[in-house]
Amino acid sequence: MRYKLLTAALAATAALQFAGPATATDLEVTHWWTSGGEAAAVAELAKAFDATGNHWVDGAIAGSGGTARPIMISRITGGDPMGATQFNHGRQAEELVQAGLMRDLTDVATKGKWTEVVRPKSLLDSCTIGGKIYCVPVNIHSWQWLWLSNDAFQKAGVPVPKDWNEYVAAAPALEKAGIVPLAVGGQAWQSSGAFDVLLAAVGGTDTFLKVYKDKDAKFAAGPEVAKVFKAADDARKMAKNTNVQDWNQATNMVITGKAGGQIMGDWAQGEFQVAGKTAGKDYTCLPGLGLNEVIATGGDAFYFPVLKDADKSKAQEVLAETLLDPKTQVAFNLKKGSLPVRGDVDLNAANDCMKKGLAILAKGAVIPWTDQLLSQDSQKQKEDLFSEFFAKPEMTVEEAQKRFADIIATAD
Amino acid sequence: MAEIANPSVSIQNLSLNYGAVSVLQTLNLDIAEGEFIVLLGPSGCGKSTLLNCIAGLLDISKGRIFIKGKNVTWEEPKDRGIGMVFQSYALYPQMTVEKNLSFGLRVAGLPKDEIAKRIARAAEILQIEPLLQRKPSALSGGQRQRVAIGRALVRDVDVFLFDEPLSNLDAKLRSELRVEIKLLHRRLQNTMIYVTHDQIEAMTLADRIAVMKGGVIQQLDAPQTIYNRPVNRFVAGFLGSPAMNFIEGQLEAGDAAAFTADGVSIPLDRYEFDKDRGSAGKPCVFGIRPEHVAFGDAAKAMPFTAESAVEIVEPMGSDTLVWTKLGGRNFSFRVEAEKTLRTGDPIRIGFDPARASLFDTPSGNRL
Amino acid sequence: MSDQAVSLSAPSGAGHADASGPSGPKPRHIFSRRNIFLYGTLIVAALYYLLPLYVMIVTSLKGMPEIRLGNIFSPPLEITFEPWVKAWSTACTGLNCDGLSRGFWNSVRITVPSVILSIAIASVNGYALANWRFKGADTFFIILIVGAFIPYQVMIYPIVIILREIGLYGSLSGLVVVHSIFGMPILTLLFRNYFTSMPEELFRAARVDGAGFWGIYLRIMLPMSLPIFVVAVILQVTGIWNDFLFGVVYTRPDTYPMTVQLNNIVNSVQGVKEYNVNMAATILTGLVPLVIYFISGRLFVRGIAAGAVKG
Amino acid sequence: MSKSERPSRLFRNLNAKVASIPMILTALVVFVGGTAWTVLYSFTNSKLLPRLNFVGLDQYYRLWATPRWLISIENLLIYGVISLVFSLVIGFILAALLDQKIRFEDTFRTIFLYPFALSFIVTGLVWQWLLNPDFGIQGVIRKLGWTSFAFDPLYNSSIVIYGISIAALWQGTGLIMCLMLAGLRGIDEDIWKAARVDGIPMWKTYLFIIIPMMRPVFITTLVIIASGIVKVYDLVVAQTSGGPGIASEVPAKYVYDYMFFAQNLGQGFAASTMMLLSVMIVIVPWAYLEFGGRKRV
Repeated sequence: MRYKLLTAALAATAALQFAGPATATDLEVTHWWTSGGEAAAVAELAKAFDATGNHWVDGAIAGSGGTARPIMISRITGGDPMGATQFNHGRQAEELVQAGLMRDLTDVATKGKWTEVVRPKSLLDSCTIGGKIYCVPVNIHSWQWLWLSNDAFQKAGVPVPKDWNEYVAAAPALEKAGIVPLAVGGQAWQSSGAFDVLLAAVGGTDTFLKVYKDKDAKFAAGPEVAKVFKAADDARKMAKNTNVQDWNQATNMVITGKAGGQIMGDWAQGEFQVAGKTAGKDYTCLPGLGLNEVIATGGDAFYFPVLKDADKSKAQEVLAETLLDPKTQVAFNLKKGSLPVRGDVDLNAANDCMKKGLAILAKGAVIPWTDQLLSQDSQKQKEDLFSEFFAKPEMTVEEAQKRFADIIATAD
Repeated sequence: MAEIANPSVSIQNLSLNYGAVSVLQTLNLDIAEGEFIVLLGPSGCGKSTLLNCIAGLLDISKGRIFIKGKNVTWEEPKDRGIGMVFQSYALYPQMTVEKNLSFGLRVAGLPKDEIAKRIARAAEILQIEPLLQRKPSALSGGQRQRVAIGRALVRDVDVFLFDEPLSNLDAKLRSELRVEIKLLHRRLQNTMIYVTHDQIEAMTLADRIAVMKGGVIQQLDAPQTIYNRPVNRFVAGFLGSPAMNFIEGQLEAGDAAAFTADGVSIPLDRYEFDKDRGSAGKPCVFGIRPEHVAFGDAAKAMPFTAESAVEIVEPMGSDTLVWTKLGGRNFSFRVEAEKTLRTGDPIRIGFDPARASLFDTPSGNRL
Repeated sequence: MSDQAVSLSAPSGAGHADASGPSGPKPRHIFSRRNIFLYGTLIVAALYYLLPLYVMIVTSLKGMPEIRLGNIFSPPLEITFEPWVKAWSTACTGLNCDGLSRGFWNSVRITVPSVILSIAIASVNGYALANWRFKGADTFFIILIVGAFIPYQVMIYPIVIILREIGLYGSLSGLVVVHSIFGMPILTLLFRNYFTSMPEELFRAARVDGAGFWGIYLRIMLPMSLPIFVVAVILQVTGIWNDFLFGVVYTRPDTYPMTVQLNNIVNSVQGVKEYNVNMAATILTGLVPLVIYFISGRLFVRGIAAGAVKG
Repeated sequence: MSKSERPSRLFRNLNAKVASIPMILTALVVFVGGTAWTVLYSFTNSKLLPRLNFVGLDQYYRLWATPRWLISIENLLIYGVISLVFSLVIGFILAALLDQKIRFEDTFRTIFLYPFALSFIVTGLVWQWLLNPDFGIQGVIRKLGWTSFAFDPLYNSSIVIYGISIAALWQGTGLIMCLMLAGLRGIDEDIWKAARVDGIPMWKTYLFIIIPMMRPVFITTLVIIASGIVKVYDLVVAQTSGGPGIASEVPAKYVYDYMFFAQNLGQGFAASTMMLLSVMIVIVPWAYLEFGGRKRV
């Protein structure tokens, strides 16, 4: 142990002393990917970056974006920026860009012909502010998946459902077998996200857009959305016995057959993979809850704060290129369970579910996601509402819908 | 009050206020070189406050303080040429006696041999040589106070300030140390200002006593004067144990001035009035000390005699205090310890009004 | 006194009757109602306080299968130290798999200077407030006390700006300054109370002896303040060692204190939550303050009794 | 004479003033400055970065219309009352028991005090676990045969705040006990003797004589408990993350969440201003009475 510490200390000193040469530059990258599948995916990025002769200094901050983001923002505004940082692309980093704290990557993008390779185009659009490109999208994440445990349904003696409605119908059987029908983790973003998925799946693409893109409060209070709230009410009843907080614990309930299913993004797939489960055999995935097969083009992106150090700035460029390298894209996304942002990569290794996603993507059944449509502020209000709704059976559907419409009315 | 030509300590128009509360009021006090002054008064009278002002431990609101002719009003305590002894000894607990004594000298940066010389002298004077290497916690109360005095001694200063130095000691030690302080004063011939609420200390030690009340000096005089001719009722009552007897009444009209109260009439022809005797019927208080009251046969010779009965007998050892009634008031007097009196015994008492004090009732001032 | 009693009662012979009455020391019953109530209450309370520690220790010594099956209060069937090893040296956060070991030394590097600086500042403050009051001093003190009620979260942004302006952002010194700032209110209160409770005559004697502000502080007050310094050290070590918010916001990953790594390990759920590793990591993180408490608990109470609580 | 002018006010007591510079800077720059900054920006619509786009009281209107804020306030009140009352009562009772010249005092005291050495994060995690209905206390008791036993405060919206209080008391009462014990030790033995001779029952002595005499201890204790109450955050995050739903949200968490999760600094600042305001209303007059009096010069 002591030896290990000593070497670490030596290495640190060495790094300090020889940070000069352009060949090997340490670049600190902060992110909040710390779950099993996520960490494995980050390792791929680090490996690729280290292969360029630079060094990836990992700045993982556990506990989701909420813990990590203030740290990142504080450091950038505090004058101690990291080399690169993860953000959900979309509106989160807008202001940092406007304040001139983020690096313009247009040159790198032009060199790498990003506009041609990145698909769908909307991804790069969210990175573009004032005609300049400020971030590197690394994956496409879609929320609209229902993950079902084949074991659980077998145990309950009902066939694995093919869409949400069948699933709701099967819930009593699951319950009888001592299985929690639907796993929804206690964290607020999970219940909120589940509702958004229901809105897109049960309500349909138009409903979804009308509410979140057009922010039509009257519509949000109307009968179309009421239907969605009815579905959310079902979900709430099905989920009432989930006693976990983290999303991957909820996923784990599905993996182990303690829960029938979970509405969660495609990142859940990484967990199934780490657990050695096979899509189709052990579990089933239903994009768009089997009702409306669409995929949202949310996802993660890396931003590069403006740095004074020339070597580090150069290393940033290298990292930006590396992130979009086809090989890196494949390796990373396979581990992460998300879809690559390049259309020109070979994804034969992709599994069943991923292929479904790719097919939908190819069809162009793509919708923008709430990250792009709503400010974090409105998102948070929505999270508060749905977290309360899911936890409080006394809250009526009508009351929830009214409050939802209020949020939409003031949303930006 | 006699002007002192070259006062050692001179306080001029000193006032101290805490917000609206006035603690010391336009106070003047001149202390002669080598004089032993005692500030006497009940707690809260401002005597310790005055001492702390002289020491420079309190900032004053108005006025000036001179020590040895130098205006020290704004000087730091260390620069005033004073040494101070505190009631709680205030020895530094973590230092040995020697270090306690030398602390101030070390702070001042005196050479080592000079420090050693002074400590040796102080230790010799106070007979604390064997204690030098001890910590204060290993000393008795009397020893501690000696060390505290020693700490003032080594400073080699002109003015010593004592802040109730004996109050924390038991009666026996107190009287011992009292004598020692007196001897110390005789030997050193320094100016000493001594705060106490104990009248015995004041009477025995002082060249002059300043009796204080409410931030004002009531009377400043030699102990005997203060004892025998108190300027007001407060001073009269505060000094003397057992306390002076007071009888409330009024001045009698008529040619032979007399004091009457509740069936008693005391002739005042032998009384030395301070000022104008005032009008007849003036309400006033007659005071006589218990030791000035004669009893039995001796009473017959007195200008004033009265018959009464014994109420309570308090044997004090050296003498006995007897309580009776005079003019409707409790009245005490001293008799020799050998006299055996019992409650109810009829007695005759008498005194010479020349030794009494008469005070104006509304103002309390001496008549 | 007793002789008198004997001589009074002896002639009448009534003393014999008294012989059967109470005599000698009052008998004490170990199982008196008072004792049963007293120790009973204490033991019940002790159980409440010990239960979580017991569960933590027991769980940290179990393997995962046993945890999943068994009950949390049962002692481990098979004792394993693997969770401890893992927590200390191999648990992962993202790509870093060196457990808490790195954070331990970071915490030491953060805690030691922070404790020293914050106590130095607060003790001087307390001393100035108790013995050298100047106009306005009370106002500043009241601001400090009110400051003790400000949630730290509110201050994150202003502190970022202040640290940025003085060029300490992201450095260890910056964090030390932050800890000193937020430790100041309560510590200043403690020191002020302590110094106020010291005999004022001591302070006056030292002034007559010619010692100034620093002379009295260093040579008279400090040597007498051991008890309160013990209290301050204990409070600060605990507070700073356990700090999470400042540690995570004002440092970089390579200087993260142990608590941040604990959070990372505990929240980096990789598949199933490894409760045994979490518990081991939790105990390891709490070990330093715990040891300090176990060693100096007695001094702690004495220190508080020595004046910290006197108004 | 030697000095003809009174020395300037500013330079009197100069060393003390120099020594107090860190305190003065902290008080003025950090606490007053930071607070003023926060209040100023609470009137803006700052999102991710602070900007001076004033929107008047909009943030405050929104704040008081937000159910989560109202729940937070309510929770803080409940939590505050419970913490205050039970910390003082339990702390005092334990201290009084330990003060009975008992055996193993050191052991008991250490047992009561050790949780204070642990952070709120640790406390939250442990109690989250102990109160987990599946394998915590409820689960164990059910396994023992009492299957209807229900004790799941962390998963029951209506009592979750009490579940948090249990953990908070576990962590905090030890220190309070220590303070109280120290206070009790500072009471003159003669008081006890007098009460015993007068035949006053022990509980009455405590209630009417000892406790009033311990006023300074109670004040220090109150400052410590109350500042902890207002700031409660880590514990809630570690134990429930505000859940179930938003049933255990607290104001400090609202502030943090809106500043950093929702990236609505203006809203976060408005909430923190409300917190500060209520703290000030209570604390400032009291602090002036308590500490402002010139007890010494």
